[in-house]
Amino acid sequence: MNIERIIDSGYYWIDASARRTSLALARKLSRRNFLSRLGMMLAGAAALPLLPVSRSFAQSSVLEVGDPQTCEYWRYCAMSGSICACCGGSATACPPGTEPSPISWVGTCNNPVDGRNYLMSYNDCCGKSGCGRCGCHRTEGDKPVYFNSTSSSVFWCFGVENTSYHCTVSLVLGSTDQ
Amino acid sequence: MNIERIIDSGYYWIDASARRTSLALARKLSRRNFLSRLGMMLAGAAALPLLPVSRSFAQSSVLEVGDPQTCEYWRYCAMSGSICACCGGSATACPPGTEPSPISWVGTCNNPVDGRNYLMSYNDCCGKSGCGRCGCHRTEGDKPVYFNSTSSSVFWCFGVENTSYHCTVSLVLGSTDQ
Amino acid sequence: MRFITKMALVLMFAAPLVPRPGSAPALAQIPPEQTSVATMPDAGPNWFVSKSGSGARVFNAESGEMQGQLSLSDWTPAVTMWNPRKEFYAAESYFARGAHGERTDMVTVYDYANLAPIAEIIIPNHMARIAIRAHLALLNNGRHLVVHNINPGHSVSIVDVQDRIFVYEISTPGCAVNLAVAQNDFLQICGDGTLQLIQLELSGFEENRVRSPVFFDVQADAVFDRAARTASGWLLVTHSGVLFEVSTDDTEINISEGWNIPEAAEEGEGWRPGGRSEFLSVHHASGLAYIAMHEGGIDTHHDRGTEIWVIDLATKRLLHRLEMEKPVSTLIVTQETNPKLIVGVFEGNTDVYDAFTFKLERSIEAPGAQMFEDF
Amino acid sequence: MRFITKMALVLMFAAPLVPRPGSAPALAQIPPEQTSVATMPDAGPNWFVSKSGSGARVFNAESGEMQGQLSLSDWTPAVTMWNPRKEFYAAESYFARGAHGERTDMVTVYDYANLAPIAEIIIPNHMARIAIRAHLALLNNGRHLVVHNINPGHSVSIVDVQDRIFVYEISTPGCAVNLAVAQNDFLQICGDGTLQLIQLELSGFEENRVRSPVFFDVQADAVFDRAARTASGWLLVTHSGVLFEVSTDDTEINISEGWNIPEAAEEGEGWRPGGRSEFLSVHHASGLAYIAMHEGGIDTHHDRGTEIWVIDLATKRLLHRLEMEKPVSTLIVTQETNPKLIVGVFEGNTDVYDAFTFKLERSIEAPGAQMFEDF
Repeated sequence: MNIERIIDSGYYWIDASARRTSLALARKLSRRNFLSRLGMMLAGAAALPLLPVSRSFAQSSVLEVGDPQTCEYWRYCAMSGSICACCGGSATACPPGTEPSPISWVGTCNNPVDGRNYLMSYNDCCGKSGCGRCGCHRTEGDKPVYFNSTSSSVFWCFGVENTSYHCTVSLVLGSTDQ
Repeated sequence: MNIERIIDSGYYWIDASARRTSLALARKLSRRNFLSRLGMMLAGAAALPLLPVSRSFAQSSVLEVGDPQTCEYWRYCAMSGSICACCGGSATACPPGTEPSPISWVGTCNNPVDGRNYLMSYNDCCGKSGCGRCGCHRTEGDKPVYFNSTSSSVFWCFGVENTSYHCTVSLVLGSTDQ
Repeated sequence: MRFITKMALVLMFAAPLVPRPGSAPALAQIPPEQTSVATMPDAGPNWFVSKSGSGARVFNAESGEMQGQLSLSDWTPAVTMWNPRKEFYAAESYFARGAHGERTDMVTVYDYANLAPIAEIIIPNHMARIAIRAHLALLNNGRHLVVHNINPGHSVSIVDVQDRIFVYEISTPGCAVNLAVAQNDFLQICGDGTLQLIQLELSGFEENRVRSPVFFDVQADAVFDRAARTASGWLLVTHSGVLFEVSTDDTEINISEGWNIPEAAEEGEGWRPGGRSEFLSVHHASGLAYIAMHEGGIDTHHDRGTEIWVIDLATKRLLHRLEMEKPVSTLIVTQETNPKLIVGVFEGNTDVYDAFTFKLERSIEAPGAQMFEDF
Repeated sequence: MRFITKMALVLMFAAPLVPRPGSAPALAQIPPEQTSVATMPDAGPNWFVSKSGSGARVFNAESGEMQGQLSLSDWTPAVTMWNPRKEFYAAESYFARGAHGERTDMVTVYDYANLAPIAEIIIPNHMARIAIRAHLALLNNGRHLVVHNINPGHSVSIVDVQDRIFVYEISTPGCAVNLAVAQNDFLQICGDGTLQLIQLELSGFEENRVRSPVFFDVQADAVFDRAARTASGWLLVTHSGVLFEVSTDDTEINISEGWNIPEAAEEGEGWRPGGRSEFLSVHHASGLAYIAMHEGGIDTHHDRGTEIWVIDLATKRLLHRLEMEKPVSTLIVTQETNPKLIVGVFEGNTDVYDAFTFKLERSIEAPGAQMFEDF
């Protein structure tokens, strides 16, 4: 993981736009201890409580229907790229040998099963040449590149060993409804 | 030009197959003095008189009809690749910034204007990414790769600074009729 | 010396070339043709560059002929040129092993005669590797090249293409889309609904930074990250089709009143501008804007145009609707007195129209055409 | 430390995420999902590799699912594997700058679990960068990999993939198409109409070289540079459709009598085998050969098949003619008890047939499929 390198380089700016990305930035990628490193960086800054994700849950996962290998799948309302579920991964798992970018763009998708809106994180899986299958480009809530936290046009391979784009997964971060 | 490097490397074998290529190998590429270098190498070997091209001519060029930007053009009967005439060159000229391979495959094409057969040399122009226009694959007299002097499947970028394939020109070496 | 002996032997024993049994081996009568290498002729009217995924082809729109090609990285956002120096500049990004290995970002300088790389200027590996024209801006003095970075914050690398040197990287938080103005300045579009003017000193370092008032709302109706140069500045357009003309006067940013593309926007479904590449272009002298339009509602901003609308910026009138057989991938209008409208057809050829009569003049094979650049 | 301060500030001021006006910002009830990374499961029956221009995708033909991908150079002739070591090997060629800069040829070793490069073995920059399966031959001991060179004479680079070392380069004048036989030997097809057997010692150096008698005439009817492995050796076919089965017995080269593809060859126009990639494959256990066939005359050897003919090598009978909707780009039959016929459709998908019932089972999206490799 090269997040340290990025930060060390002094060229890593958190700005008005990236602010919105902080949520995704801070999401824990357990295998690389991203959160713990970020936590150290943020020590004393009371940042973690700002993560808009409750730590107490009744329901442990989202009920859903549909085929994660098709662009019409509900999670993909702001997807752009090759669907990792068609590339040896799944809706949430990167294919073998690729590395998920800890930083992502986000969208809000409506789940037809429960009718609720969910905050989605779209993480690029990086480090291999493009998968090239199941190309999917949906633009609900998509914004131009200058507003990149919700811009799917950006190659979101940051903070990874190898910045080649392979495919994209979509993660539910939480429900945005009451 | 890297022909010296190829030779110096000790990995350049003239074999039963390449023998037939010697003609093309020896053809003069004036801008790089290929012939003079080859001539020096062959000094005393009485090689030049073996070049099967007469030095006295009545006719100075071939009369021809047709569009050199189409695959049907008579010169392209054993062509394989992008036609250089579609890439900023001509039937005989490489496009700007590319380098013609001094070594080529050959074919024999019939010129509809005079009904004669001509020995053709197909030289790859090298050093840039593929031109990608006017793809043309004709296989008159084409042989498998183990017989590579007449095999169009080979990338004939040898003895050039940069071995990327860009496009192919076709040169009349002489008439094969009496 | 063993090699020479071997080769000489081979040549001595070489049978005359008999590619086909029955054809006589005698070769005579005409001199063997020689290969030559073309060099670029001086550019004529209506030349343009067609950038694809891994190269850029130079075409003459008058004849339809391809003139030559630049090899580019797979990740080049755009290519531009500076005619007085007869050079092309491209931001490139390479991996040592295709899709892995060490990454090297650079600005490559290509000469005109051979369209060949003559210099590499290494830049930080932060380049935004997306084909957006405004990710690359050669400032109007022809000296400073602005390369856009996303890492994932926004910044720009300033390169002095005359001295062939990387100057430095400037943070531009929340702002992207680099639009050259004045001599050594550029505008950016910012996520908070403003424009930002960055003025460089002669050395390329930042001298001044100015922010405009808020003039759009990125959530309600964002300004596209595609823009068109005009005679006096730049033309911007929002997702719903509101046009803004912007320019600068020293440190002042001028933003016109927004006005709707005539006959386009209605509530909900209607005609909207859009596409996934450069979909708008302006002929400076006549003030005509060419915009790819499609029918659709909100969030259809990446739908490819099914028509090209021709709008007179002076009178704000819709002059013509050019219907397309297949969707528009990208377009440009050349700046000649008799301009051509160059249209990249999605999964098709590149079509050349007379930009004033809208007559289709020719169709050019330009595989993978992604973006055009006027000569 | 300024960075941290800045970031903390940003986070403190961060407004809750409101991607769409009106949607409430509260996020609760479920834990945020985590990204994970898959690893390759153990290979099941009827898995295969589909090589394209710049990568190789692993598919399960039973389910149609893609399992993973290897990134390869644009110029990789083929990829192969050695199951006991759970490794893939590919001959690759890279330029430092895409299409220019320093060239580096190598054999890359990929692990099974991640399909990721774990070793590079540099070889001379003489690799024949054409997608011909027989340009790469892993010998049957699983140790020596033969990489074909054309420079422009023929040679092979021998690589010890176990010790990860380039052994040396052997000149093989006039001979190419490397076909593994015995434990550490390979056959080649030669332009003078013979086969050549090259036997290596355990170190990888050449121990013996044997030439067969002339059995075909390259001018009159050349043997294709595409071949199919059989239970006991290799199946060769000429442009006109004469089949030869070849094998070795220590230093002896056995070449069967040639026999015509049944019902195929006539004088002039008739059915002929052919294609521009691997167009023939043999199911070893059943002895069935699958050959792409087209109608055409002399010199149509690169025409793509419009039918696939199924021939019983034991009885020399044509068992079935499988008609194609679109031309065959490449094909392979898997070696399972219930084998699949995998057909790359020209400019289309990859179709999976039951190789015995010829029933089309599924169509898989495998862009640019150029060549298949059985697991």
